[in-house]
Amino acid sequence: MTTMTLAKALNSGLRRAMEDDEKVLVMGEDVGTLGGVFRITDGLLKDFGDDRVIDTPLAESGIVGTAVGLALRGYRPVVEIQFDGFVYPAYDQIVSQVARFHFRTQGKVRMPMVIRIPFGGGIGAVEHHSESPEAQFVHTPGLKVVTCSNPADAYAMIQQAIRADDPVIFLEPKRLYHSTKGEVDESATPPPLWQSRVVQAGTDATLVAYGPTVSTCLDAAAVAADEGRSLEVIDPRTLSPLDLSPVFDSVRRTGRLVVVHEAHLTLGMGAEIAARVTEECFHSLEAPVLRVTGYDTPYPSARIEEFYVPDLDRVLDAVDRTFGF
Amino acid sequence: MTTMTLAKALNSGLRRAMEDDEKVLVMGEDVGTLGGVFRITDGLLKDFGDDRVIDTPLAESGIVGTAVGLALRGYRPVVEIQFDGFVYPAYDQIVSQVARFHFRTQGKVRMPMVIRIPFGGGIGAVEHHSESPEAQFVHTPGLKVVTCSNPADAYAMIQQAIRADDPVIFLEPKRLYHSTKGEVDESATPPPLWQSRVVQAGTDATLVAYGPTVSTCLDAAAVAADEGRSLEVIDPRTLSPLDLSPVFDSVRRTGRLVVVHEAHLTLGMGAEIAARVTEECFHSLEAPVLRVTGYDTPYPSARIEEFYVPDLDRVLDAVDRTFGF
Amino acid sequence: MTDPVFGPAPQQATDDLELVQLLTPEGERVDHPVFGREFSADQVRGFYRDMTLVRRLDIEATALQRHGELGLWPQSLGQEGAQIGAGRALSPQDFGFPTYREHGIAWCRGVDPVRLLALFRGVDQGGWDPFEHNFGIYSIVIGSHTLHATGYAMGVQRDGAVGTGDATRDTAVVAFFGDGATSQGDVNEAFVFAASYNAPVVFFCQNNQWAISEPSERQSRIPLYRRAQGFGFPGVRVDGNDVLATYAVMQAALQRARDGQGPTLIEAYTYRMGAHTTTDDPTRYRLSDDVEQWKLKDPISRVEAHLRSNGFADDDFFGEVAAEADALGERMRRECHALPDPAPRDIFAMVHAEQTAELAAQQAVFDAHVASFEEVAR
Amino acid sequence: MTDPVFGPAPQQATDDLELVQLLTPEGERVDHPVFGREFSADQVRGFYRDMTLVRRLDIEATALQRHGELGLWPQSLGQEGAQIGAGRALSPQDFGFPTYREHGIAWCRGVDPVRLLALFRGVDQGGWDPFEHNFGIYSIVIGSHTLHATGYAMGVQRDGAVGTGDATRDTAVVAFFGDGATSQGDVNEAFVFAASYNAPVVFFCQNNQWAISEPSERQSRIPLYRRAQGFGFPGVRVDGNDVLATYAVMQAALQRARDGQGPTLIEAYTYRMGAHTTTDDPTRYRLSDDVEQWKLKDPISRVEAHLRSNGFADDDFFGEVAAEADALGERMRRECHALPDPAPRDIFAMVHAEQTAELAAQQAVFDAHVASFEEVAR
Ligand SMILES: Cc1ncc(C[n+]2csc(CCOP(=O)(O)OP(=O)(O)O)c2C)c(N)n1
Ligand SMILES: Cc1ncc(C[n+]2csc(CCOP(=O)(O)OP(=O)(O)O)c2C)c(N)n1
Ligand SMILES: [Mg+2]
Ligand SMILES: [Mg+2]
Repeated sequence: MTTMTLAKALNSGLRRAMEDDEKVLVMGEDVGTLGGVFRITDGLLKDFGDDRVIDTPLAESGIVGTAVGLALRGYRPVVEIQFDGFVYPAYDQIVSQVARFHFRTQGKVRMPMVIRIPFGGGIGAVEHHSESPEAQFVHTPGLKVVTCSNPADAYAMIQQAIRADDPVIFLEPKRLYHSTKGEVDESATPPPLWQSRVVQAGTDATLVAYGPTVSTCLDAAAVAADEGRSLEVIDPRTLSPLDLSPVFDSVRRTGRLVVVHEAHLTLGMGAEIAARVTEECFHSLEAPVLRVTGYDTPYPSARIEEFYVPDLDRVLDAVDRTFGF
Repeated sequence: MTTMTLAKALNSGLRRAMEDDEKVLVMGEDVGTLGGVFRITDGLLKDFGDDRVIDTPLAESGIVGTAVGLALRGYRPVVEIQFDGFVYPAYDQIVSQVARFHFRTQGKVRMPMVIRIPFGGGIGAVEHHSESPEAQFVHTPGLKVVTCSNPADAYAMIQQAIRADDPVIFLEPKRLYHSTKGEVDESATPPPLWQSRVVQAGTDATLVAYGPTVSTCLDAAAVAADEGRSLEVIDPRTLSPLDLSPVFDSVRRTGRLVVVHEAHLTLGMGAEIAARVTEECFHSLEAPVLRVTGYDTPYPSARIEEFYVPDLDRVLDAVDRTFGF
Repeated sequence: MTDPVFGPAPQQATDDLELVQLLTPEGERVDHPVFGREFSADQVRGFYRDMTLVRRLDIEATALQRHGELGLWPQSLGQEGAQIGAGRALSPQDFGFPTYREHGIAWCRGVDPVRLLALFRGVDQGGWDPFEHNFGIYSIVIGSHTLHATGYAMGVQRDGAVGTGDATRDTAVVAFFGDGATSQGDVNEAFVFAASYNAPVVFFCQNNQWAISEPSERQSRIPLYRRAQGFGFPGVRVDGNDVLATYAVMQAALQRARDGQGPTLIEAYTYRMGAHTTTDDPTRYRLSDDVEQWKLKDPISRVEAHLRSNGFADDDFFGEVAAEADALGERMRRECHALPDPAPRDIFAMVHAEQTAELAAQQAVFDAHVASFEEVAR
Repeated sequence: MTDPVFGPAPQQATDDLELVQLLTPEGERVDHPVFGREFSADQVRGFYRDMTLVRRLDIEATALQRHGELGLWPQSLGQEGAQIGAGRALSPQDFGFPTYREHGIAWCRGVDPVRLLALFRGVDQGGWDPFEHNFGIYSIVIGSHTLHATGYAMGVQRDGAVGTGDATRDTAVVAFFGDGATSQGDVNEAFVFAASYNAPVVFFCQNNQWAISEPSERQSRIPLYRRAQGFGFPGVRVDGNDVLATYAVMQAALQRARDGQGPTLIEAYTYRMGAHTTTDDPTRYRLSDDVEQWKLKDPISRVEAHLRSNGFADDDFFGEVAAEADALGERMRRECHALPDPAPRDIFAMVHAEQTAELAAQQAVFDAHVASFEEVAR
């Protein structure tokens, strides 16, 4: 059991995966000598050499496209996209190539690739550095999409994603990289990658959150508890496929659900979760599923991002509103 | 009043827009001499010259990116993407540039651009020629997204989209191009672009469909009528922003809603419509909003596409199911 | 026009001074200072046979499309010289990444022509096993696969399969693409990566003069092979209708890659004699005169003339090949009709290597829906 | 190493034989057969003043970042020669598309340095009016704006604003980008489009040797200016630390564009003396020795040496410029602190030219939420 930051947990998980399987490669902009702009690949070049830790030219489509070729040759590339907003030049390769090789070849070709993307806001950055692009990937068949919210998950999930034989979009809540510390038990057996977790049990209403908003929801639950309201908090961890059965169970008990994410409201994860939960738990719902999300505007300038990113107040306010129906 | 195909209506609408405003340009692959692979730009090169009808190099990011520059210089580019599946190389330019210039410059820069995309399946094509990429654009703030389902709308909407000062993704249901004919009144005043239309009134359940699935729903409504069930069919026409008030009105009366689209289920338009309608009409709903959509698989091979594209039976089946709750 | 400040203007795309040729359109063998080489009569007969069979394959498929058996067919007519020359230069361990018109390459890689039909019949989306043939499935998004080729070549480097001197081990990778593709960002990024890592990849561009309706001058105002110079690796233009020259140039480029000398761009200068695909109408954008001119440069006739005038082949040989072509055509017709439709329910299982509960559930709903109709039907 | 088949291997990126230079690092004027030209003492003093003020601007902004007033700052330190040389060659009607480090170009286009601070303070996302300055706002997604420049240049062509001979009308467009950017598909597509339409655009690449931690050799193994050859237009490498040479080369390329002669690539060979941005730590990837070497080539010192040794400027002049720089620094500090935060509710109205009911509704919800807190606070 060691206490480490989320960044360090990812770094250790990557290292472990590279030790376990020599076909695992790390590639991206500045991942080598620099160790990545967030230092997630720190030290890997030194220990694994530049055949396995590849500083690439500055071209995201090129990075993902060559990673496809490396996967075809039997490698397991772990691609780093430097910031969420820079994944779009690689979008075509991801949705039309990475996601489809298995389908297109009726399973003759596998595409074991992990695309790591630091995502989300709250770091005071300029444009294109605070995006939450998960919905675009979740809408794309053939991709699996996961996101971690704490160091223990980060450590385990990155290894599980690398071991998976399908392409995985691995979203890392960048504002937690260095601010969140937690216990990591390197010898523990983690739960399956595709499994949700009830982070906190509760009885009055359910919150679903992932990545950076999990801690916001835990804070909200703590405040609500003081006010005598018991909130259950569930982290799906994997966004595609969605393991909603714990959410269904929860909503059948609580009758109220609020989904919280930073991505835009319209066609954000909340829409899908609302649609499915309503379909599944129609008669249990006391109120419609409410969503606390980023607005349908581009992510704003740093000085006002706090008004954009879902916070405790907006979450509690939504919970209140579910009791108003 | 003239009877014309949807393709011809678009062609006439484009011609009209080019006559009305000399800043309007048409650009894309094969739009000039060939008149486009679907002939939507047929004859325009001859009449407007190659300064205004531009055959471009084979590079979608280049097409959209140079269109941004032309818009900055005061032009109103109408870009043709040859097939839905080829819009992704331009995705970065669309979501990070086209969609954001207005926001980023606090309105100092406008981006009056139309990106025309033939979309949807049912034409027996090979991979990448039958995609329904609307959700990706609807999730992107700063874009407006519209789709026509009949010649009259096509004729009017393309002109309205070109006149709009905001970027518009204009989705054309390609399987209707040459198969659907309809009356077009070139002198009529069309309804506002951003307005839904109740295509057929009904009392028992509501169907929402757009683009290629509108006619499927009308067929379903006809069959249902024979069986004594009255279905209301609403075509939102514009997918972003969504004008759902007629849907809310309808659902308050019918209590039942089925959304039909070809795009994948997960985070397709149906998810958003379900979430909003449930929020707005919670106490009126007799059943959860159901979705009849493409599955969460890549679009399949042509020989089995009929099993993938929502058809009459699946729509009627879903309507039945809404009565089972 | 020469710019006084920046030097001579670049030459136009029509300039073909540097076209490598070993066999004239009339079937005469010529020499070339760099790529000149001998071919055995056997080898040339082999090329003739390959080209003739591939042409038949193409004609047959075109006919099948006309009869409604295929949704679409992209003709390789006229490009057999480029494709057989390139395809036959590959070693078994080399790996090729095609676009969608590389029927001749597929032929050389041992892909059954019926598998090509399957794709265009809509029975599958590329049904052969890339690893069985060391040949990727057809790729539709123009240019995207050039990056796959480059990445694969980076893998080859990591496997230590370049520059060992072992002819059965050293491996070259080829990306096949068209003149239109050279405008795509992906293709240029592939050039960047290939040069940066000195990857063992050959970029084989068939400049068939057209990208659907757009002439190759829309993509580049200088000969395309010169693009490579800008990225720091060699480019060469070869007469793509000359199977011998194409073979020789390709062979040299492949060897360069296998030896660890890095990437090469080959521009095979040829002509798309048919339509872009069976849904295209080339009379809308090009003159039949041009097509007539190119007929005179046909890749097969020149080899036939060469074989005949040198007594390398007699009527028996040509008769045998013709018979073989007939048999191939007949088999394609038969087996095309017999291609089974895929099972719709299988699409749910094809998405992932590890099936998800979500998709299994969608499959179950699908099954139930289909069953309900079967019930009704019964 | 020369390849026996494909000719000489391309030269390495370190070769700088073709570097255009008019002023040596020691401040000596040298001639150049093509780009040699005279400069008035006034002009050179102007360059000195510009460079000095821009350096101060940069130092001041860096300090403001250190004091927590800015979220981030990308330093232009060391690149003043390239930027002022290029920026001063522009005519008022020319249009420039910058990346994010072009503070010197912004300066020449009359953008108030405080507006630059606004962006990096997080007060806006690019707050000047591009049309007021004929200068686009900073662009963050590497390479994307090179296509905007090319498209804008296509618009200029359509407006008939090239080749008229009217010096106040003929218009050139410039895309400014870095060595790293040259690997992006967008930049290469911009080259394709610019060449295909012979658009009046100058591609001005500041090769400052680094893309964050990656040396420019990762992007190209030959000098970057040669990339243009592959696309059929001229490329030239200039000493970017030589403001005179940069001005001369840029001037010629702009004139070429305005005259309707099409695109040019300029590689301004320079060095990023600072960190990539204030959050970067360059000691992790480069040697301080290199930095020391480049200090000797400083763009400002050489102009100062030249001015002094030729008696073109005296201590008074240098004193005045220093005072002006102090005043600029002081104003920047003051006005940076005073930059007002944006109103959060305004974001809803900024998305579209024509507001939507949806966003108006979201704004109303937002207002109500904020109001409820104000209520609580009261
Ligand atoms: C990214 C992308 N854009 C557009 C298309 C549509 N398209 C199919 S083939 C083609 C022309 C290709 O020309 P070229 O590369 O010269 O190959 P050729 O067909 O001549 O063999 C186009 C535009 C596509 N397949 N992919
Ligand atoms: C598409 C994209 N990918 C990655 C980044 C992250 N990034 C910011 S600057 C930079 C390096 C740019 O290098 P160069 O083009 O040489 O410009 P310089 O910073 O040296 O001026 C990178 C990788 C980005 N901004 N955009
Ligand atoms: Mg071609
Ligand atoms: Mg740089």
